[in-house]
Amino acid sequence: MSSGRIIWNKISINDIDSTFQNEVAYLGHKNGLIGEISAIDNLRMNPNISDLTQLDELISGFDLDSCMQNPVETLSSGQAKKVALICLISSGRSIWIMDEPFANLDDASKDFLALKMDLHLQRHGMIIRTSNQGDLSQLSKLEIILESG
Amino acid sequence: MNLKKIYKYGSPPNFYRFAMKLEPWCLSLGLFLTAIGSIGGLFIAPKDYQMGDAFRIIYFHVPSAYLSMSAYAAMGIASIIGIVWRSNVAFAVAKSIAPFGALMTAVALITGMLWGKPMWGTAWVWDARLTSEFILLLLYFGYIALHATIKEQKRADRAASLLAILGIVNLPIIHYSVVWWNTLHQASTISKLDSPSIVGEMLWPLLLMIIGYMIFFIGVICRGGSAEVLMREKRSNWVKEV
Amino acid sequence: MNIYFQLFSREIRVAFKRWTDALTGFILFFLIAILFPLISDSNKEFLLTIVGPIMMFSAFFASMLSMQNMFKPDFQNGTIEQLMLSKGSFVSLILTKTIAYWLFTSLPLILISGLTASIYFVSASGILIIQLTLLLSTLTMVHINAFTAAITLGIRYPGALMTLIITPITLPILIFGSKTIENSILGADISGPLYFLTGMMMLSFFLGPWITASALKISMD
Amino acid sequence: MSIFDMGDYNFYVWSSVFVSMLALFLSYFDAKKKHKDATSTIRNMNKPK
Repeated sequence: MSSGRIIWNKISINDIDSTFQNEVAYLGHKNGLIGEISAIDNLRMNPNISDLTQLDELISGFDLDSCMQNPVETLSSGQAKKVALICLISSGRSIWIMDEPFANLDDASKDFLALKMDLHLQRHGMIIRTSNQGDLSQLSKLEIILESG
Repeated sequence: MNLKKIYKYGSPPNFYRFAMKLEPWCLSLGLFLTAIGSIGGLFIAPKDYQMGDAFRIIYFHVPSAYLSMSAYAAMGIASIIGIVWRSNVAFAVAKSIAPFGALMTAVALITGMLWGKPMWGTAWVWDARLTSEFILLLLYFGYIALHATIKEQKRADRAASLLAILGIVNLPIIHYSVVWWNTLHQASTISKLDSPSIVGEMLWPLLLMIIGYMIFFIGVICRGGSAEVLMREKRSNWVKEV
Repeated sequence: MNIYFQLFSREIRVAFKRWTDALTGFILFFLIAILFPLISDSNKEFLLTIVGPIMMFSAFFASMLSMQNMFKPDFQNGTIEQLMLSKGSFVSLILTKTIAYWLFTSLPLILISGLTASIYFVSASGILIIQLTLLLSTLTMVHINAFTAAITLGIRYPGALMTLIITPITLPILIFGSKTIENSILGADISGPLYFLTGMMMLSFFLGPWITASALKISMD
Repeated sequence: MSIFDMGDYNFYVWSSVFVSMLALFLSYFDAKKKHKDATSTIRNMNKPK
């Protein structure tokens, strides 16, 4: 039975006036991008994104410059994931909830992502992420190992 | 404060015990009253001057029509309670009302048609009441179908109760628009199907019938509701000793 | 205000890319309105009496047909989850989405209904009234469709279920819509049913997005 | 009693009586069956443990 409550700055999250919902940036299995329109449009018109200042730096970091114009459908799943990660990072939210962020990313992007997460933690943000490869780097303060079965 | 008390009463085990205790009484009392009402209506009430015996159908048409409306209202209220207080019991009660309400609407429709045969010569006549009964039947089927297609219990409950709430809001609108549309079309030929002015002798069986149906309805809901509650509380421990 | 404008422009751009969905509704409306006089005898009085119901029915079926892909693609690519987390209130975001969707599926219907109504020998003022009625009723219908699409989101083949849910709720609009058109053709005063239609539209504008938002929350969890 | 001679209208009266009684019992048995199914599923849910 699900019980217990989550409190976010003294207000339980399913209260009406809880601001938890606006603090969360979420990346699940579905990457939350519209396939038909181009990646850059997805980023520019995404209602969750508040600051586009570091957009170019993120794009070059994930070396996506070539494929920003063509629709997200045509991108490979790794590239689409990177675009979704850019959405998440530039949403300026303090809590990041990510599901296997390092899956199907090449090494360069993994380091870049780890750098960004580090930066986020230093600005005392919070990251809740799952990962099955057990590559819990030194970043993680609290690990919950879920044994299956 | 009393909300806490209601919530305690609404908790599944209490509801289950209370319903199972109440249920035999309701059923027997309901049947008893209906029996007296129908005897009164069929045999004791005098023949209607212009329609002869056929008017006795009213003793079966009016209670089921009345009940179909109030069952939907009860279903709507149970759904609202379910969504606001997230109580499984309210969803269970709402789900158990639906088939009963649909059945009552079907009976109201059939008896309405049977009523129409002697009175207007044709079985189906676009009378305002019959049409809105038919739409109510569609609403019931919508609720039951939506509840059946969604697999997970929790989601099905809340989705179907949203539909019930929307239905409740639309019920007066539908009824009014059908009545308004009907008076435009045949305002002249067919007088509205309001029951003729009933004298005491004919009235008391009708009241008995309506009360009997209502109590029977509560009894059936107690039984059906507790069955639904059991299904929803399968894993909790109080169910073990049932 | 810019969140809603951003979402609105994104919806417009997406709708242009998905123009085939809007086309199905449009074609259905056009075909029904054109084919009906072809099949039945086309003398003036008969067509004049039948134009009201035909217009309302084809608008009803057109909006119902194009309703299924209102939330389905956004549900599949996870955009609705992102919308739920956005700063603006979820209900008004759903309102913008519904309006954008209405713009693309029902507005062309209203524009073309002038042409199709002229086939039914309807006078110029009659066409204006028809377009006004269609405007009011499609606005209400789009909210009801949005609710039904949201409720049946998780179901694989929601076709029959959607029709069953929609018909009882949309019936008053059909009744009053065809009544307005008939009255306007017969020259009778149309204010009665028109007030009702506007009232229904107002009700659906306030109730619709809220109910669709909670329906989405239910089918998303 | 005039009600029993099957006048042309009495057929409708008796059929409506029959339909209503049928509906009442149908709803009762449906609720009863649901309750029986519920208790049986719970009973055999607890037994295997």
